[in-house]
Amino acid sequence: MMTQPPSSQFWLTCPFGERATQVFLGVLFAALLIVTVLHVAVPQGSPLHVNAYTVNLFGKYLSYALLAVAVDLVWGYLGILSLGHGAFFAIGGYAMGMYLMRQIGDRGTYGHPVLPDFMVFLNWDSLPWYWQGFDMAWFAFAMVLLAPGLLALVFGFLAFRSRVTGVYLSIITQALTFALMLAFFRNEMGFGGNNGLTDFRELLGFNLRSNDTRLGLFLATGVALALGYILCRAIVTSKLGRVCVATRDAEARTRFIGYRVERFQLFVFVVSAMLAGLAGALYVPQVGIINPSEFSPLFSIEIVLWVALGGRATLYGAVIGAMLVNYAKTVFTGVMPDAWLFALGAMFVLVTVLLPKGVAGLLQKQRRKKTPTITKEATA
Amino acid sequence: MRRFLSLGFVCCLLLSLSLTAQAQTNVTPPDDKSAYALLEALDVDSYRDKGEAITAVLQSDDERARDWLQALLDGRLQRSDDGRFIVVLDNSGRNWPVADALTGEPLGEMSRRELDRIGINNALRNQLRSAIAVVDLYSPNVERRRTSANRLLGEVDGELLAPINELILEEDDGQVRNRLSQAVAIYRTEQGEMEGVEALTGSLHPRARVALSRAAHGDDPVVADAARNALASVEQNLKINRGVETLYFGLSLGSVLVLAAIGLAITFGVMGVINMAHGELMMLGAYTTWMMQQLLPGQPGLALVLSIPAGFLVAALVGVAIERSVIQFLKGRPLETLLATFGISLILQQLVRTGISPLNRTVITPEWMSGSLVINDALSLTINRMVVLAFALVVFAGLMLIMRRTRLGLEVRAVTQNRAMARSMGIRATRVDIMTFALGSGVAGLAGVALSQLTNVGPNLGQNYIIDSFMVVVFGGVGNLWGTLVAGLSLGVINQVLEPWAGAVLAKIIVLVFIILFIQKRPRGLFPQKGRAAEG
Amino acid sequence: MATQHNYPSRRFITSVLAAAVMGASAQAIAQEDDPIKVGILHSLSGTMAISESTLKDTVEMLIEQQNEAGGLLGRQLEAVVVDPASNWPLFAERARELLAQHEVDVVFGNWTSVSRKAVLPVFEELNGLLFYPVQYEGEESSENVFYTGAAPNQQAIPAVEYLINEVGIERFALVGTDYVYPRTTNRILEAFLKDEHGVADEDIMVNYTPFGHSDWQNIVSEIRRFGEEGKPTAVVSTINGDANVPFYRELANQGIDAADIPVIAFSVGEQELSGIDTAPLVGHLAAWNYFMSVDADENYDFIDAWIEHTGDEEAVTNDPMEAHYIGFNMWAEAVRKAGTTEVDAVKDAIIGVTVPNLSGGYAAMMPNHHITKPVLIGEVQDNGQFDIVWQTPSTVAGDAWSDFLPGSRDLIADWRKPMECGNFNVVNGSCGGSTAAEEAEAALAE
Amino acid sequence: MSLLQSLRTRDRVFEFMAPAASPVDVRHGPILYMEDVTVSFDGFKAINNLNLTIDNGELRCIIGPNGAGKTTMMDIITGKTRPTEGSVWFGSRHNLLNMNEPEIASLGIGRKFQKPTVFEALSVFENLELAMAADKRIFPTLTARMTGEIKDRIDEVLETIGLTTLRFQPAGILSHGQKQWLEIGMLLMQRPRLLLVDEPVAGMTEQEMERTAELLTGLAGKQSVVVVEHDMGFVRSIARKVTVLHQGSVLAEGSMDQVSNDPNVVEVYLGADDEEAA
Repeated sequence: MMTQPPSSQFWLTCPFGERATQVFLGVLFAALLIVTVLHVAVPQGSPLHVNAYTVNLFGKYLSYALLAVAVDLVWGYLGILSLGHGAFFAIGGYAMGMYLMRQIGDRGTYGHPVLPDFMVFLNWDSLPWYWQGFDMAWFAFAMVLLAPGLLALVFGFLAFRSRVTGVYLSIITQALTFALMLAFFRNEMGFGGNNGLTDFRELLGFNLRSNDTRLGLFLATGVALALGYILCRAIVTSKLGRVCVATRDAEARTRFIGYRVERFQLFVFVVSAMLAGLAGALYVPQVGIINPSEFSPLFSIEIVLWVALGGRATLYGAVIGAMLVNYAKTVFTGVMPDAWLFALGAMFVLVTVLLPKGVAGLLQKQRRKKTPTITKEATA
Repeated sequence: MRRFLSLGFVCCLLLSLSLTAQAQTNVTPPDDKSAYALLEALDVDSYRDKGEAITAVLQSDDERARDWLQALLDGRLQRSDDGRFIVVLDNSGRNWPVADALTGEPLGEMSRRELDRIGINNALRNQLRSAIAVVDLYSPNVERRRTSANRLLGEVDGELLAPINELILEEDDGQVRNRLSQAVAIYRTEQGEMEGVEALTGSLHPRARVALSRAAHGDDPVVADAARNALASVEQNLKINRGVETLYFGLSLGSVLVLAAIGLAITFGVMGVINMAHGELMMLGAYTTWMMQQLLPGQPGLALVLSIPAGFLVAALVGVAIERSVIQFLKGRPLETLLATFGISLILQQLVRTGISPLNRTVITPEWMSGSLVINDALSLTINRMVVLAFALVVFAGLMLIMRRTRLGLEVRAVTQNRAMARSMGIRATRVDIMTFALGSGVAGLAGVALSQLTNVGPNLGQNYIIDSFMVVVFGGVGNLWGTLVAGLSLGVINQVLEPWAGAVLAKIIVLVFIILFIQKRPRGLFPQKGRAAEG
Repeated sequence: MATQHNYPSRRFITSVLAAAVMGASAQAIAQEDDPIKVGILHSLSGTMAISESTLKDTVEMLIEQQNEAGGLLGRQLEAVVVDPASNWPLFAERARELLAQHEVDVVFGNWTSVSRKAVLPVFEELNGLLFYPVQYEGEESSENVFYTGAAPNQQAIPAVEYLINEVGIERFALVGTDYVYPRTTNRILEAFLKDEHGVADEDIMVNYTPFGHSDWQNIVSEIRRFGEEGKPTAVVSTINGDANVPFYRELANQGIDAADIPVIAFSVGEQELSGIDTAPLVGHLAAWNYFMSVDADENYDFIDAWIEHTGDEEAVTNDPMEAHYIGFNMWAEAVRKAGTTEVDAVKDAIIGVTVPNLSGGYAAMMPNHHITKPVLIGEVQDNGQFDIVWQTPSTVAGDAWSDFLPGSRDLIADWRKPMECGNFNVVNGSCGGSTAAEEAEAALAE
Repeated sequence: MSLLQSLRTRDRVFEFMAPAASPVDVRHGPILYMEDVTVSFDGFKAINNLNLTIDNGELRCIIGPNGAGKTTMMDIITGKTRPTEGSVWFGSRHNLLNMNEPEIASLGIGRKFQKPTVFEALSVFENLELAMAADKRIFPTLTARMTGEIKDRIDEVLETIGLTTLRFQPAGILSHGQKQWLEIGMLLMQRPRLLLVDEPVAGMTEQEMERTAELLTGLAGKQSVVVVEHDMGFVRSIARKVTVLHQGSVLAEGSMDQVSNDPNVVEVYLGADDEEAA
């Protein structure tokens, strides 16, 4: 899949050229290293020590960052504003959650050898068919990618084939995630209803309640983010990436020069959905619960906000956005519990009004003068 | 329902009634000692004893009896620390104005600490209601007679039969007469008498049906047959009523959706602004209603009417503020409007939480909007929803007029079609934007006013409707008011038709899936916008 | 050309991360001094703020009072408030922050079951103390959690017994929001009604609705027809929060009167009523372990203190607030007893602690970390208050594991040494789960 | 992707300097037939049983007042609009009515829009690269590499359209005329059998027009070209055969002189000319 590094003349679609990737990966791995060192090497109590809580927190941010990259891929480069990416994230999460539930085995409160607690307690006698196989790691991990991918494939096939565009597309993606949320809230669905899946113990034999596992998950998420980033990079800098941008800016024209736009859209949409699923799978063991609220339309909108805030159509911008917003959230809810929503809301308003190109826009102001990366609103 | 007019009770009742009849001629007011004893008997723990005490009060030919019973029923009959019996005149707040139960003279205010309420439970409540009903049968006031006649359906038993039959003969009000005779018929049917069944044939009243179904399982085969036929004869009729009811439910739900969405249809459809704060504008409308009711205590109706313009203004002004402060800087970037207004919605919500309270506010439903309109014994339509439905249609019609008939509407349409051209023809596009957004926001405010009569008035009010609103607008076709109307109403009906057999959750899911698939078929909604404006 | 743009970006990103690291660890060292830290974990924003924010104020008030009374062990108390924003993963994160960063000695918090489930592993891992003040579905007993709200046997079962014995109800509509508390409660009630009172299947109607359900027309008219079939009927409502207002409004408008079809609710208290025009609801019922209208001096003092604290004449008190009142005093008492705030010591000391409740009686902490409570049935009055029409002769001890669920019939919890087990199986005499598997099959076979 | 489609869209490996091979069968002369085509948008007939035949290698000019259906006609040929009735054949083998835009495009029909549409975020170079005839399925596109030949081919076209100096500028900053040229360039990259050119010289200076004229006439022969234009001067300068459309059907056909002397044409068209120019 990897293409050779695209020759330098294509900096237009990727404002920093390959250097952006190098810088980004450099910073990312540096950060992973710093945190690890500060956590492991620096003794407790020292002001520089990073405790497990913080590591865990960053792990969560990283999984959000991966999700943001996935959204930026479809929105920034393909011009599809998905207000339903939370759904793919959550499905990935549930796939992982189901595996973790099966790992609990008979250590649940009821000590049932096979059934998760909530099933015992709803009086189910056996596992529903769609829970089969999730006791096997390889199967569960495959599902983490396949389940969201399949959903995206079916949904995207219908939508793109019939050329649903702009706002209409956004709203039906929203309808999709909304419907899924309602469905997962139902206890009959067999996903634990509102309580979702929780009380996880082990992942691949590692105890989820040990700090080493947390560090491991944090690093794993970092690596996953790096790989996801490289993959998206490869896509957007390839000729296919340019076809995407072409589609974003002039769909009809792209058709008339012979590209089957709907297939390109479908391909990228599915890839993005799978990345989102992966992000979800990494998120769940770190926060220790997955419940239908991850399907909530407002969450999906928030993801888009991270991307917008970081800078649309620049992958590293998406990462910055996700990091910034969620870190701000953590700080605000801690220091100003009653007023943090004001701060968050104000942040969204100000950034959209003052920094139309997001934070990344700041980083490349001069170049902006010459390069209208986004000339036309995809949803206009 | 159990019989509350037990044999003994009714005997004394009739006695007391005849007495009160005489009492009109020569009144001998009982000394307050005996009256005090009557009331004292009420202040006991066991509800059975209370029941008997109530009977005793009825028997006493004391003309204050009805007032006492009424006060007891409302929980306003209380006892103060010094053992006096008190009628609380108004039990809102922490200190209550009170009057002496016996003399009726006002005793100023007392606090809850000094008072002991004489509690009753639902059983006693029923007994009291029946008792008062029987008393009221003799009341000169027709309304009281009617309510008590209604009350007596299925409550009649042997001892009441004779007096009621008499009353039927004396009664001059038709309604009361036929209610009473129905009540008698129900009793007869339950006794397994043929003429009872005949009299009830064709009646839709649930009590009548209960009586018939009991008779249908009775031992006399002839009567049982007749009863069965009687029940069967109304089946069809009931089905129709059921259908009408569901349709009405659907329309009223639809009307709510339309109200919530129509403002969006303007800001979103006409201006292309994706206003995530729309729900919060509705919330403001609802809070305005609450404010008005606080300003005009005791006149909820008037307050509600006044809050229609008020709600519109408040929301419209906030809308203008939003437009000026944020949206005008996002021309031609509809997506950014989504992001910015989402931020605004967060701010507005938290503003209400910290500024007013995170708790829901009480909005009172005025008399003329509560209860339901009785079409027949099996079908009655709730009035508040009827009002909302009408309101929605009026608002829609108003918007149509503005868009079609006024200068503003013309300019708005011009600007939507071709901004540059409109400008060059001297239309001040900015002004039009402000007006349009104000209009859309104001309508959201109106929706809020209406919603305050149906659901919570709280900080989350907006969030519960914003998604549905977008669905409706998109389903109807962006920029088309008719589309919004049809979409809202039809989605409402579909939902309510599905609900009985699919359940509330599934029904909603099915509707959403339906919308998704529908958009596949018609990528531009129910009524697609024509012309260049639709391209892109 | 591009190089000149790397530096700002690198500097920027690193600085962000650095800031993050600093910020996070700065909080960690900030707290190393005298006051006893009391964590408050209630949502102040989002959908649950409506219920939870008052609980935060309650705990703050209790802390103030304690400090005015000279604090605990000669140390002042200090509240550490965080906002989990009605977001379940955030609850876990915040809980971890309270315990790991702020190193609080005890936490009062949570409302929804899902949030409790989310924080449970955190409290068990970091060995914290959580006082959970809301009535819940039971089926749980954690070493680190103290359940000061009602278990099903302290609310649902007595309520239904009242309906049957005192009101003579024969038909039941079990209406609830579709989540675990109503589901479990209704399953317990169904089993109870059928086994203990021989209620027939067709006399039980069960209906679930989504959260915040606002259109009740169909369901209410269904209930109306269900009640029109001759037998005295009642609705047992486990409808949650926001959905109640439209539900009661619809009841009133469709003319369903408490005298015809009483509704008995398990999650509607004074606070919920304060959002409703109660005039049409007079006579509908609620089952709690405390009502604001309770006639006891402790209660009147509490109410006055509360009104003073909030500065709102209209402010109401409710059952979960009492639960926090009890929980807080129990914790304080246990700390005094143990002479330290050290978690394990407090855990041992608190079992058996008895403190006054607000209804003139006493509440004791049971070995299963549930407490004893009186069960009160109240009828709604037109002033938004409840009139207590019935109450259990004595207090009822909370039962973590319901006797009416096959999975938990033979489970008990006892955190005293030597047993120290949350799910001890009295049949096979081992800790760690029931013979649920067989039980479940057996139940299905029946 | 079904076997059939994959067969249809499969492209040959290109000899870049050679004319694009395409499966079109033109042994019987005409490359495009339109027979009795009618399109109506809710009642209004934009095209009213139109009959049109373009010979292989022909250069045809189509004129007509606004609303005559010129653009709609192009929409039909390129698959954007489906006619209510009639048939459209490309060569004698391909029925265009059951193909979509990309299929038609890859058959070798290129189109230039009335309003120049180029990919503004992409550089001039990239615009041409995307347009170039190549395997346009997903994975080939994903793994496509920039080879010397492709560069040369693109440079050659850049030369022809005189944008060599602007090759790495984003197309967004080009002037109107330059965009027109770029779009024509993109057509050349496609090496289509049939070019549909909608108002190529709108907003061009005199000499730009001349170069366009040369270009188009030069193309004719190996490729068939259909030009829709209002500018009579331009039409006269290139036209061999002219078709006049009016109210969705052919009003007259023939050499420029013939049609311009045709009384109907004079009546409906030339009168409108000035107002057209406005």
